[in-house]
Amino acid sequence: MELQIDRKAVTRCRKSAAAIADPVQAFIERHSTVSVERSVLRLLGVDGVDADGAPVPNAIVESLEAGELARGVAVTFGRALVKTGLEPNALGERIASGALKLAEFRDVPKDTARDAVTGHARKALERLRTSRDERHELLQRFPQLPPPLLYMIVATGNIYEDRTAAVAAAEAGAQIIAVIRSTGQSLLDFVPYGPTTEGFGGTYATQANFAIMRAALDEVSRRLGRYVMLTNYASGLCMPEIAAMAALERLDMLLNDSMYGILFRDINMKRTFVDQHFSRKLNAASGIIINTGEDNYLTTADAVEQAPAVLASQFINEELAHRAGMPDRQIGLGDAYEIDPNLEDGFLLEVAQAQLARQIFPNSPLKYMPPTKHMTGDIFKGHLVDAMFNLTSVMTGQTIHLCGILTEAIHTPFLGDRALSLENARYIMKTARHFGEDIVPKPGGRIEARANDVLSECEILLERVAARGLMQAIEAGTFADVKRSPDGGRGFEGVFARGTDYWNPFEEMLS
Amino acid sequence: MELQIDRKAVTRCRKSAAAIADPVQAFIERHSTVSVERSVLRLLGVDGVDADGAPVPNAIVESLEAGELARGVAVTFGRALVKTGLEPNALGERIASGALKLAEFRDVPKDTARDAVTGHARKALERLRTSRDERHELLQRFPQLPPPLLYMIVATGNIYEDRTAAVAAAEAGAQIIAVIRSTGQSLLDFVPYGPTTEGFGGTYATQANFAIMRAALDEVSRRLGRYVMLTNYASGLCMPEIAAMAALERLDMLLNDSMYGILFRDINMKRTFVDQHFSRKLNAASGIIINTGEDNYLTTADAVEQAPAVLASQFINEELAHRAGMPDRQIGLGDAYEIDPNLEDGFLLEVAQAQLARQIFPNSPLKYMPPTKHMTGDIFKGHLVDAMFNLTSVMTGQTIHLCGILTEAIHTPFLGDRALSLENARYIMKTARHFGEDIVPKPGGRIEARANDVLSECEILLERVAARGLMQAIEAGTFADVKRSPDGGRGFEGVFARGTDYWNPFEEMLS
Amino acid sequence: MIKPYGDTLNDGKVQLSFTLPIPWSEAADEAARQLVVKMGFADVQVVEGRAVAENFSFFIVYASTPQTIDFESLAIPSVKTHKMTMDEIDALIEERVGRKIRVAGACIGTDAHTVGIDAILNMKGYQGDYGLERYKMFETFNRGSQVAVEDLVRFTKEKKIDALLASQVVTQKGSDVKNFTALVELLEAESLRDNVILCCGGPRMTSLLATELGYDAGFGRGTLPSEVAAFIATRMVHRVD
Amino acid sequence: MIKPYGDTLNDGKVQLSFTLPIPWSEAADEAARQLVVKMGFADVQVVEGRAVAENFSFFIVYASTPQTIDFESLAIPSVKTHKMTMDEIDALIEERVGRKIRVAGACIGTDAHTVGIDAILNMKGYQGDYGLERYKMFETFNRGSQVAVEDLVRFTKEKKIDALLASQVVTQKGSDVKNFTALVELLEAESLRDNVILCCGGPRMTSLLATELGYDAGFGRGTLPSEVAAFIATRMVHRVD
Ligand code: B12
Ligand code: B12
Ligand SMILES: Cc1ncc(COP(=O)(O)O)c(C=O)c1O
Ligand SMILES: Cc1ncc(COP(=O)(O)O)c(C=O)c1O
Repeated sequence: MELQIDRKAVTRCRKSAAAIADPVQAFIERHSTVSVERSVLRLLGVDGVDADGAPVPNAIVESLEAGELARGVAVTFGRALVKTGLEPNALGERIASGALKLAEFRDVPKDTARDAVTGHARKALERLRTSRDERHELLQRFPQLPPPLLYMIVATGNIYEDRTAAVAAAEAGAQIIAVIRSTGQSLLDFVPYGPTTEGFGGTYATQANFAIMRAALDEVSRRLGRYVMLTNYASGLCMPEIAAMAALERLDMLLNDSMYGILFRDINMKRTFVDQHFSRKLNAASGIIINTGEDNYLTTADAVEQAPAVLASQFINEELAHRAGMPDRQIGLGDAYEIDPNLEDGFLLEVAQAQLARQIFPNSPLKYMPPTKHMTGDIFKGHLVDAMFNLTSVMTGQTIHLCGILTEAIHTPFLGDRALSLENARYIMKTARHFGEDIVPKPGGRIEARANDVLSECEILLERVAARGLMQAIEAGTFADVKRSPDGGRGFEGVFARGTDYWNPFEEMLS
Repeated sequence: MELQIDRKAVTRCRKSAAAIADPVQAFIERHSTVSVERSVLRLLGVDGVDADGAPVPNAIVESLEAGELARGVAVTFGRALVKTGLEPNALGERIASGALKLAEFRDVPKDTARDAVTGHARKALERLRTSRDERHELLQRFPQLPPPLLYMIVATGNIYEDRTAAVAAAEAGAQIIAVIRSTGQSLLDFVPYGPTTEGFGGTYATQANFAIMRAALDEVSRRLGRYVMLTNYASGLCMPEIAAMAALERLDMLLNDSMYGILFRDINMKRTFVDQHFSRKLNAASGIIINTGEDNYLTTADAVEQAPAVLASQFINEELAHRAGMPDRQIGLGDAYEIDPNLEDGFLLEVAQAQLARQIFPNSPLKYMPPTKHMTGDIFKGHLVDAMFNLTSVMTGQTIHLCGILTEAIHTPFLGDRALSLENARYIMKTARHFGEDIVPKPGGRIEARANDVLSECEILLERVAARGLMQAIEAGTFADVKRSPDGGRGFEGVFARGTDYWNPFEEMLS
Repeated sequence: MIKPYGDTLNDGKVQLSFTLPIPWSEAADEAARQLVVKMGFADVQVVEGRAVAENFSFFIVYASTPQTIDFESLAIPSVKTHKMTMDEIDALIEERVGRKIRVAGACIGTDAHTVGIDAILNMKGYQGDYGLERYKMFETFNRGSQVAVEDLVRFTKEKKIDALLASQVVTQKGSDVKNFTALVELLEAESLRDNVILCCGGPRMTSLLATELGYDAGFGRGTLPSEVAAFIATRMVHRVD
Repeated sequence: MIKPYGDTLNDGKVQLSFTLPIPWSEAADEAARQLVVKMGFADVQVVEGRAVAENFSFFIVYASTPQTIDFESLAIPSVKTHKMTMDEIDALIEERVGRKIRVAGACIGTDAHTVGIDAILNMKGYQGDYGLERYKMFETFNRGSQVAVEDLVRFTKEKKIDALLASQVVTQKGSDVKNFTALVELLEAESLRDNVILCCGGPRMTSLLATELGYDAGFGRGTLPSEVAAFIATRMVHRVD
């Protein structure tokens, strides 16, 4: 299937996206955040919690004075490493317990400190690379089924129940398992610790939980002879830390968007821009595919109207990801099937939108989200809407396919619901496997016209944003009808200007 | 949607179909059957049952000697009409009760008898035409929704329960109601009488049942503001009689195939050919749309292999219907969605087959049957297969759409099952309403290639049949792997050669 | 007395589906059958049974229930008896109450699903039916999402709210009932309960449940703003009288 | 003891759907809820309720059952315990029976659904598994459809049939059970019951039901010819021994 679209408009959109990214990128390069610094510590090997249950990386970063923080945590921590001769984790624990204070080590020369840190940082990057190579090797040994890759969520709140559910889903055909996070975790300014069994509408993202799930999926991958991927959320106030943890535990994908937190979680935009950049640098290095969150425009407002905003956000996400060094093959741009099922020809509009994204981002793995908003208690109808979504996905060659579930409007999925959902996707994608290849949209027909309308409205939108500046545009409510001020929202206090001697070993090594 | 097909091959197929029909038609014109004669009586107004419960038309025809039968029942019956001065129905009752004997009236001159019969025959045709005009007028006043016309079955065995079910189905969106016949009725050499409440897997087709259902549907048509059609089966040993009854009771469609009874019910082929011709003459006059039974090839054997046979049968049915004076708009040719849902690209094959029929028979209302054979107890999966069937139907512009039911493999439909089925069809046909119009099959792609393969195999098949003769081809097992001999099968004893003075008033008037 | 209807009055036909934590086998089908017999059903047919994972099997069953329900004599409170238009409601309030009714709404607890309460309150409304903000005779305060019960009660007191609307969409582990109960209890503790018309809503809410929880009314899936407006107006008129 | 599994062990979650012969209203939803409560379910949620016709409403419900089943101690006869190939079965018969086994099959009563019994008997078989006609050591007689029980019994006698296979696909109003019972009774009346291995089959058949009806084995949906062949061969060996 191939739409005739205005290629020049696409080029102009990319130009606007670059113009939009320029000032944002300039801002990013002059700033850091507490979460970026905490990720540096985590990568160096600092982990654990203090007596109050606060994570050690938080405790350390909080113990820094403002002036010190502007230099980045690395040098200061390096000084203590040199002086104490401790491993990072042991050192971290001592600092967190109050047994040691970072201020004690001010006299260690900067270069010595840097060298000490650099050694550990190399090891960290080594671990990231090993993990990436391991994934590569596993994918060779246990090849996945061809895309659309069936992506299935688990969300019991208890990591051990999640594990049961995830293994069952993999056995039933899932190729990617997402552990939905406990509600509100994106607003926590720290990452919970250890295995957890009480989440709400989802399970906490913790490094221990990542490891438990990864081990279970590795086991089932071997058993099924196909690699089952794992994904979680690098969103919210701990974006880069989760990216670090995910890299270490060999997650394969992460929800990670440059604007989602701003618009849908009221997280400060400066914080978000800085955090997304560093988290994406890590994702780039660890070979993790990001999934962006454009679906949220569609679930919270009218899906027919929001199509240009979705495309605009895809262009911006792409541009900002490129600037963090991510190759196209790791940029999973979001979209969703959310048009009212009772709209005449709604299916044609969905096909247009999905195919448009496919042609504009030919090398990116698109992430396609299922119907949720218009799902009701009528599971029979819902199953059909999911089928049309599945058909659209296979027709337009989507890559990461979140399976829609017939009980979407009722409860977080039951084990049997997941099986029915996977059966639905497998049936439709097989019976219509090459349908998309075998048809041509009628030139000037409804599908093509819709695609070009969306593209040209997107172009106008991006131009407007470029003219205004992204931060100002968000302030003016250009996206998702939501207005956010540059210094408002959660986590603003954690953003700081870099001092002239700011140093982040990973940033340096990953440039 | 438009396939590039070999138009010359289509012309050649029609030529072969004509060559096939010629000798069959010649045979038909030299013969009549007991059922044809009984329909003459029924049309003249003879009805009711005798003391043993045998229908009066049967009793009369059976009372004729072989020699007399060869002249047709009309003249003989006309003599009695003249002599007794009775109305046909009263006369029939007397004959059936033994109070009168047809042999008593031999001395009435032929022409007088003919005149008497002709008067009643005119009235009968008047009634047929009134009924046709009434349908026409109702369709103007209560226009149907655009096709695909949603066709729904009821099958409780009890005409009063059927009525409840039919009214509910109409309220839920059905546009055509079919009352499934009790199993085995096609093998009865008489039509049961009166309202019936005990059928098996269906409800007896009787004139009283027709009237009860028609009245209920007329009422609901008025209430809903859209005309709800009624259909039944003119198949089996009483084909023309049912066509007569249906015409009188204003049914709108009838299952009526030129070969179904032969192949799938082991009814004698000569009987079938003669009966189908007269029944179709009646259908033509009463404006009833026939539905042919090609779906049976697909349910009883492999659907991928049987596609050419389906097309061949469509050509033969078309040709024979034309010869009975039916216009294209009344020839509802059959097809079905019966390819294994687990076959890769099965959907593409279905689209090819459905679209092929649409293009070859552009003015015929196609009758499209749902998946049945591959339906299982998994109602969730079944609902999806039905959805793909619905999509194919709306994409390829089918006309008469038998709604698939998710519980097909379990039980004759529940009231709630029908509602879900209609909801499925309505949803898919709305969300993808103009999808078929908006796409072009890729030239030389899988769909087009399949369509042309089916067409060329059909051409070969028809040529072979034309060369052999249809009766001989059936004898040799050319269709549906079934072999039937020309003088074998049920109902052969009811076929007779017309005498030189054979007369059938309706045949004459309808030529 | 009525029963489920398959294809004949009172045949009692019901469709069930469920998963059992056992590998599939013929014996698993039989276990499913016996389980449904134990549930009290007759004529149990396991029409589908299959593995959905190594240790889990899924079943689809048709069966007949002997249970009946006396529909006629069910006394079910409904808050949607008579339909009124926006103009009628405004007119009623103007005439009989003589001032604007002050309405506050919120999605309480940790629930952030505001689409439902917004559908009732926002100007735009729901399915072509205008929201309360559009009415001349309502003064509305939409408190948004994740509003703590304490904050909402404080607000009610401060702003002299006449009608309070609480929403809960997340129902997992009974969180909705917990939060709704907390709200009533706090209102009672503050002696505010009798001052307000108290309504709750969400996709799983029913009038009966609302009454049981101590609310004046409860609104479930598909609620239209005008239904809520009519209820508040009518109640308010009663109070004034 | 096990229970249905929704998302947590023993949560007992079951999905139900049914139609009630009443017009839809909020009260109808509540009637549906109470009916499911009467069926013995807890935590009943009517997640969908709507009119499907003027006087009929359709409901979808999720609820928890308190019922459990002791799966471990269920003694369920299975005829499909060990898998054997065609060659193994032929070899077994050749060695241990020493002659061809004579098998007759038919779709009895007024039932004309021959696809199932054909799948077992015809050369071609079912889902890649060859039918009994293909085996060296079976002599098969496929009697086709709508075979009267009397005719089948007469044939059994005449042809000295070793194994008799009866099929019933139509199950409406218990017609399958009626016909199957008639067959056993006639065989007994003719003192032929002990001479044959008697099997029945059809989409709703279970081993347990077959045993209750007095058959040696029953085969349900998805049966493969080799499973039937293995059963007959093994039984025949027992007889001979
Ligand atoms: C949109 C949506 C979201 C959006 C919400 C955006 C927003 N601003 O509201 C986002 C993406 C943020 C979201 C997040 C989550 N969601 Co959510 N979400 C949905 C979804 C798809 C639609 C809900 C909706 O908008 N319905 C439309 C409105 C109009 O209907 P309604 O709420 O029923 O309201 C009507 C009536 O109920 C009534 N009404 C409602 N409230 C009130 C109040 C009063 C006083 C009155 C009179 C009437 C009334 O009037 C309304 C109009 O008729 C549903 C699935 C679905 N299709 O239902 C899941 C769903 C509700 N979400 C769910 C979950 C679990 C979550 C998360 C916990 C997931 C996670 N771990 O991240 C988070 C939780 C966030 C939180 N803290 O609450 C579950 C809840 C499961 C359960 N039964 O407990 C659902 C059912 C999905 C699922 N199957 O898992 N979600
Ligand atoms: C094809 C079909 C027909 C064809 C049959 C052609 C033929 N030569 O068999 C035709 C079109 C003629 C037909 C007619 C009718 N049918 Co029909 N038909 C079906 C259909 C679509 C498929 C059945 C099938 O072939 N299944 C495939 C085979 C391989 O599966 P199976 O039979 O279960 O067999 C397997 C096992 O059960 C087992 N097995 C079966 N028998 C035996 C015996 C032994 C000894 C052993 C060991 C194993 C065994 O092994 C087989 C292989 O695994 C079903 C719906 C469906 N999808 O199931 C309706 C269905 C069976 N039919 C039905 C009905 C009502 C009828 C009619 C009464 C309709 C009518 N009023 O005209 C007539 C009745 C004709 C009659 N006198 O019996 C109903 C039965 C309802 C019920 N539960 O009672 C069904 C369920 C459809 C429905 N929902 O209404 N039908
Ligand atoms: C990019 C992104 N991050 C995170 C989430 C999950 O939400 P929360 O912010 O509550 O973790 C979503 C949900 O759609 C998302 O799209
Ligand atoms: C043309 C035709 N007539 C009749 C029937 C119904 O079957 P019976 O012959 O049992 O009435 C069918 C069933 O598919 C059919 O296609």
